[in-house]
Amino acid sequence: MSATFAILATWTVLAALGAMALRKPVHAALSLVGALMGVAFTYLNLGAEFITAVQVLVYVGAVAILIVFVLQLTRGEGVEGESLAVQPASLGLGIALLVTGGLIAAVVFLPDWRAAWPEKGDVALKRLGEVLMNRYVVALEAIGLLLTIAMIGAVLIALKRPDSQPPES
Amino acid sequence: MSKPLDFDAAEQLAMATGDVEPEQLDHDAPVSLPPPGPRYEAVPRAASPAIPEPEGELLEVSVGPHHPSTHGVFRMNVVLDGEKIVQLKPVFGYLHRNHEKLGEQTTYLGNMPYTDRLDYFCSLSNNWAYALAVEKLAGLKVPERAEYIRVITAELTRLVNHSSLVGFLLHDMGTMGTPLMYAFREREKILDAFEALTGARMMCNYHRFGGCRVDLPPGWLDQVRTIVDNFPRFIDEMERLLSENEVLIARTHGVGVLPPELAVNAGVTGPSLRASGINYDLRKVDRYGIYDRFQFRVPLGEKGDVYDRYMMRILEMRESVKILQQALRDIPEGPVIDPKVRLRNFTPPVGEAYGRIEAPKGELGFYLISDGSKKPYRYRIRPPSFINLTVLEDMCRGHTLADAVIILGAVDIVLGEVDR
Amino acid sequence: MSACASSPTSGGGASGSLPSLEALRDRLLEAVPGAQIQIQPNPAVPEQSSLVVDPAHAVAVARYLRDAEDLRLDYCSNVTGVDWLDAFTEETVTRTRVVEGREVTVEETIRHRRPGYLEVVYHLYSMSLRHGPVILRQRTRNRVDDTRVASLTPVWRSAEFQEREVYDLFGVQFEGHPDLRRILMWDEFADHPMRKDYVEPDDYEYEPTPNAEILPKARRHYPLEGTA
Amino acid sequence: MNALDQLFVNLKQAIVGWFPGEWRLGVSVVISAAAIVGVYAGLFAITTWIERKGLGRIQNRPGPNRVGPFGLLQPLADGLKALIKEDIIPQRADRLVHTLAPILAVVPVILALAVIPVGRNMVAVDLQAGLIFFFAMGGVKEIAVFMAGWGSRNAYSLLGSMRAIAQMISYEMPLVLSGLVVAMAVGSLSLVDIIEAQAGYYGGVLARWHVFTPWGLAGFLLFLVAATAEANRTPFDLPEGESEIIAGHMLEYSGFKYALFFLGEYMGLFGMSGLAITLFLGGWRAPFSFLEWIPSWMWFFGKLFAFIAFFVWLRGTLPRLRADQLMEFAWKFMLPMVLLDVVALALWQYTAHWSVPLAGLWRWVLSGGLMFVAYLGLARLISPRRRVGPRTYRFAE
Repeated sequence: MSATFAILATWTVLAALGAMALRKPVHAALSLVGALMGVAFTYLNLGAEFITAVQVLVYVGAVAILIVFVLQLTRGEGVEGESLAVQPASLGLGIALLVTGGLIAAVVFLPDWRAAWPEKGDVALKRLGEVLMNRYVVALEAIGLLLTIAMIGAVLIALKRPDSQPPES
Repeated sequence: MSKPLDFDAAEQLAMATGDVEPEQLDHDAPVSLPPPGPRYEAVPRAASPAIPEPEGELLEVSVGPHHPSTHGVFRMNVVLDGEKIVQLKPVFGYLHRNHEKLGEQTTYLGNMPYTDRLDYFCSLSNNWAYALAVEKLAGLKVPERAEYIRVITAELTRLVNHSSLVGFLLHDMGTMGTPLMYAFREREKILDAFEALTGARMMCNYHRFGGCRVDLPPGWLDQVRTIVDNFPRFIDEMERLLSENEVLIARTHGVGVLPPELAVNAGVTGPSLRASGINYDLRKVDRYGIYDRFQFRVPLGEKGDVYDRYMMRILEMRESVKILQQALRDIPEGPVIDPKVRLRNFTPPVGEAYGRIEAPKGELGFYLISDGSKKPYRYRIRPPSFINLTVLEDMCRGHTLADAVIILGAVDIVLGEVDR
Repeated sequence: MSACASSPTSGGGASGSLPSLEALRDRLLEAVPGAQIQIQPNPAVPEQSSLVVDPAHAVAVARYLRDAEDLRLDYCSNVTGVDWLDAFTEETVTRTRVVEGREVTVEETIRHRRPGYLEVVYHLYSMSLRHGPVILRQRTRNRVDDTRVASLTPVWRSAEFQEREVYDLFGVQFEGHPDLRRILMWDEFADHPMRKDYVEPDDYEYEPTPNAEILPKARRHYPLEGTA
Repeated sequence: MNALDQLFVNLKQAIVGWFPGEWRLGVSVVISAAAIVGVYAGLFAITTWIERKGLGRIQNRPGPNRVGPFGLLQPLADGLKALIKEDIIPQRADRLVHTLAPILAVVPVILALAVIPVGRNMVAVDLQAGLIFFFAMGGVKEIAVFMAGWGSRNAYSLLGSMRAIAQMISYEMPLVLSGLVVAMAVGSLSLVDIIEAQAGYYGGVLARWHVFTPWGLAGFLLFLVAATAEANRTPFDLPEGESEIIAGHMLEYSGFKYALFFLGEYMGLFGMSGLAITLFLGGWRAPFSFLEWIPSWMWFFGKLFAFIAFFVWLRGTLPRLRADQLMEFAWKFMLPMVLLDVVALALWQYTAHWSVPLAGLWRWVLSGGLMFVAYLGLARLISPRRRVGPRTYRFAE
C-alpha cells in the first residue's frame, strides 16, 4: 500500500462520510463529488486513465450536477438540518455491512478476481473497446437500452405532473 | 349612507330619479379604495403569449435600482415562474426631486434651465416644449429665424436621442458596446455643435419665450451641414452591422408586442406608438412651429414589437435628416427673438395653457396655470417616458427576464424625466 | 390674447372639427342625465377652456367623450392636480348705519371665503380624428377630509400612473382606481408635497450634513445618543 | 532550425540532467507544471490586453493606453489592483464553498491544458485518453460554477450559475461528440496520436489537416460553436450576461477571487482553442510544406492567437442570445448536426478505397453533401427569419 493510495483512500472515505453526515444537502452533494473524485484519482493511480476520465465525466460532470440540480429545483433547503443518512441507523449500517461483506467475499473467494493484477498501463484503450464491442456487446447494448427507457420514463413522469400545485398569484 | 361609494350605482340612481346631487357623497364613511386588480374596461390587457399555469414556485426578483440595464435608478419588481414573467411592477421615484414644486417657486424664466434636467439627453426639445407652453399662455410670436433654429436644434436632438437609444438597446442585448460607441461618436459631433451654439453640451438652456437666446455663431450652419450630410452614412453603417443580424432578429421579433388599441388607450406616444401602426406624430397633427413647411414622412410599424420600435428609430432618423437638410437650406436672416418680450419680470396674464411637442421620446407637454404673478401657479410636465411605462407590464408578461430588459430598453426612458 | 390663434406656434391643431364647448356641454347634459357640468373659461387661451364635471358623473361623461362617434377622444394626454387654497376676496360695500343715533354712511370691507379644493385636470385628444384638446376638470369637495374624485383610469389607461402621481403628490383619492399607491414618494411618506400649504420637515437634510442650520433642527428630531 | 524547434525540449532535458537519477521524474513534472502555469498565465495577461485593445479598435477608441507603451502594462496594473482590493465574503454566504469555488474554477482548467501538445515533443502529459480527460475536466468546472453560485447566497448568482450549468451541459454534448468524430477517424483518444494522424501533405503542399476534409470542416465549425458556448463567449455569454443577471455566478466576488474566475475563463478559452487546433488544425503542424521551417510551437501559439482574435472579434460585434434560444440551438441544431457528422465520417472512411474515376471528388460530394443538405434543412428549420418573414414599413405623409 503506497503513500499515494493511503492519502487517496483516506480522502475518499472521509468525503464519503461527509456526504452521509453533513447537514446541508448541498454540502453533502459536494462532499459526494469529493468522494467520486477520490475514486477517480485512485483509478489514475492504477494507470486506468480512461476509466478515470470517464468516472469524472460521468459521475462528477453529469450525475453530481444532476443531484445538485434536483436539490435546487425541488428546494432541497426544506429538509435542512437533517442528515441524509438512512434512518434508522441500524438499517443503513446493515446494508453497508452487507455490501462490504459481499465485496470482500467476491475478492477473496471468486477465482476470477484472484487473477494476477494487470501491469500498469496495460489497460489499453483499444483492448477495452474491443472487449466492450465484441465480448460484452449484448450487455453494453442492454444497458444502453435500459438507460434510454429510463430517460423516456423520466420524461413521461415530468410531463404528467398530476400533483401540480394550484397557481398562486 | 354607510355603504361604500359606487359611482356606477350612483349613476343608475341618477338616471332613475333624474336628479342626484353630489352632496349624496358620503363624507363620514372612511374612504374605501377598491382592491387592486385589472379593472380596465376599454381595452383588454395586452395579448401577450398565453401564460400557462405556473409550473413551479414563483420567484420574486427585484431588478434594480442599481441593476446595469435599468437605465438609471429604476426598479422592476418581477414575479417569475421559472424564467417567465408573471407580474412586473415598475417602481420609481428614486430620482424624484419634485421638479414641479421647484417650478412653482421660481420665475418663468428661471424654470428654463430646470427643463434641461428632465430628459437630459434632449434638453433642447424640453426647452422648446416649455417655451411653446409659455408662448401660448402669453400669446407671443416667434421670429422666423428662431423657428428654423428651433427645428434644427430639435431635430438634431432627435438624432442624438435615437442613435443613443439604438446603441443602448443593442447594448442591452449584449453587443459589448460597439453600436453604442458608434452612436456616441455621432452624438459627440452633434454635442460639439450644441456647445458651439449654446455653450453647453447637454444642459443647453437655449430657447427663450419668443425666440432663442442668441444668434448662431459664424460657421455654425456649415458645421451642422457637415454633420447632417454625413449622418446617413452612420445610419447605413448601423443597419449593415445589425439590422439584419440573425441574433437581433431572434431576440426582437415578436417580443413585447403592444396592440394599437392598448397603445392609444394607455397614452403611449412617440416611436413606440407609431411602431404599433398608429399614425400620430405631433409634428404632423399640431404642426407646431413651422413643421408644416417641411416635406417628411412618418414611418409606421406593423407588428408593434421591439424590432419595429428599433426600426422606427432608424427610419425616423432618416426623416429627421431630411427635415434638417430642408431647414438648413431655407433658414432666413433676421432677429432670433421677439424684441418686445421682457424676459426679466416676465408676467403672463391670468389663465392656463397646455403646450405639447413631439419630443424624441413622445409627447412632451407642459401645463401652466398663471395667476398673474411672476411665478407659475401650477407648473406641470407631461413626461412621455413616464406614461410610456404604463404598459411595461403588459408588454413583458409571458416573456423572460432577458426580454424584459430589452423591452424596457425599447421603451426609451430617462429617469430624470420619469421621476422629475 | 387671440394673437396666439394666428401664431404659427399655436398648438390648437385641427380643433375646428370639435363642437364648441357650449354645444359640447349641452350634448353631455343630454347624454348623461343628472350630470353637473360647467364651463370654466380660460382667459389666456380661449380654446383651452375646460369643462368642470361632478365626480359622480365623471366616468359616464368620460365614456361618452371617448365613445361618441364625432368626438372619439380616445387619448387622454395629461392628468394633473391643482391645489386651490381657500380664497379670500375682499369686497368694499357702502352701508348706512346708525351710529349714536345718526345715520352714517360707512365703507365696510367684507371678506368672502371660498373654500379651497383640489382639482384634477384631464387633457383629452383624439388620435383617430386628430382634434383636441377637450379639458375635463373634477373638483374635490374640500382639501382636507373629502378629497375624492372618480378615477378615469377605467376609461383611459394612460391615467393610471398619472392619477397615482396626483394621489401621491396632492392626496386626491381616486375612487375606482385599480392600483392606487404612492408612485414617486416612498410608501412611508405621510404628506402630499405638491400641496400649496405643504411645509417640508425641517429634518429632511438630516443625514450627516454638517450644516449649522440643519444640525440643531435635526437634534430636535433625533436626540442623538450622547449629545442629548 | 531544428535547434530552435526543440529549444524548450532540450532546455528541459538539460535542466533535468543536472539532477541525480531518482530526482529526475519529479523535476520533470515540476518543470512541466511550471511551464504550463507560467505560459498560460502570461498568455492570459496578453489576452486581456489584446481583448481590450481589440474591442477598443473595433469601437473607435484607443483602448488602454496609459500604463506602459501602448498600454502594455495594463494587465500588470489590473492584476495588482485585483490583489490589493478588499476581498469581500457576503455575510450570509457559505464561507467554505464560496472560497473554494474560484480555486476549483482554475485547477481543472490547468489540468486540462496539460494534455494539449504545444509543439513537437512538447506535451506535459501524453494521456492515452487525453481527449476524454480534457472533457472530464470541463465537467469539474461546472461544479465550481455551481459552488460559486450557490455559495454566494444571491438570487442572481444562483440563477446565473444554473443558467451556466444548463448551458455547459447542453453544449458539452455536441462538443464531446464532434471531438469523438476525430477520435473515431484517428482511432485513438491521445492528442499526440491525433496530431500524428494529420502529418503529411496533399500533393506535397497542403497539410493533411482534418479541417480539409468534409466531415472535418463540419466538425470544426460545430466544435467552434460549441466551444464558444462552453467558454461563455459572445454570443453565448448568458451566464454572465451583464444586462440581465449582472455577472452571474461571479457577482459576489471581488479582488483576487474574481480575477481567478477570469483566469479560469480565459484558460478555458485557451484550452478550447488549443483543442480545436489539435483536433482539426493539425496542432503544431505547418499548413504548407514550405512553411515547415517555422518552429512547431510558434505554429501552435500563432494559431492560438488567431483564435483569440476571432473570439475578440465575435465579442465586439454580436448581440447575445436568449436562454431558450440557446437551448433550442443546442438540441435542435447542434446535436443532430454532430450525429450526422459521424455518418459523414463513416461515408468518408467507407469510400476511402474507391477506385472509380474522380474518386476524391465523389467522396467530397457524398460526405460534404450530406452535411450541407442537413445544414440547409436544419438551419431553415430553426432560423428566426423563417418564422417572421421580411418586414415592410408604411410611411404616412
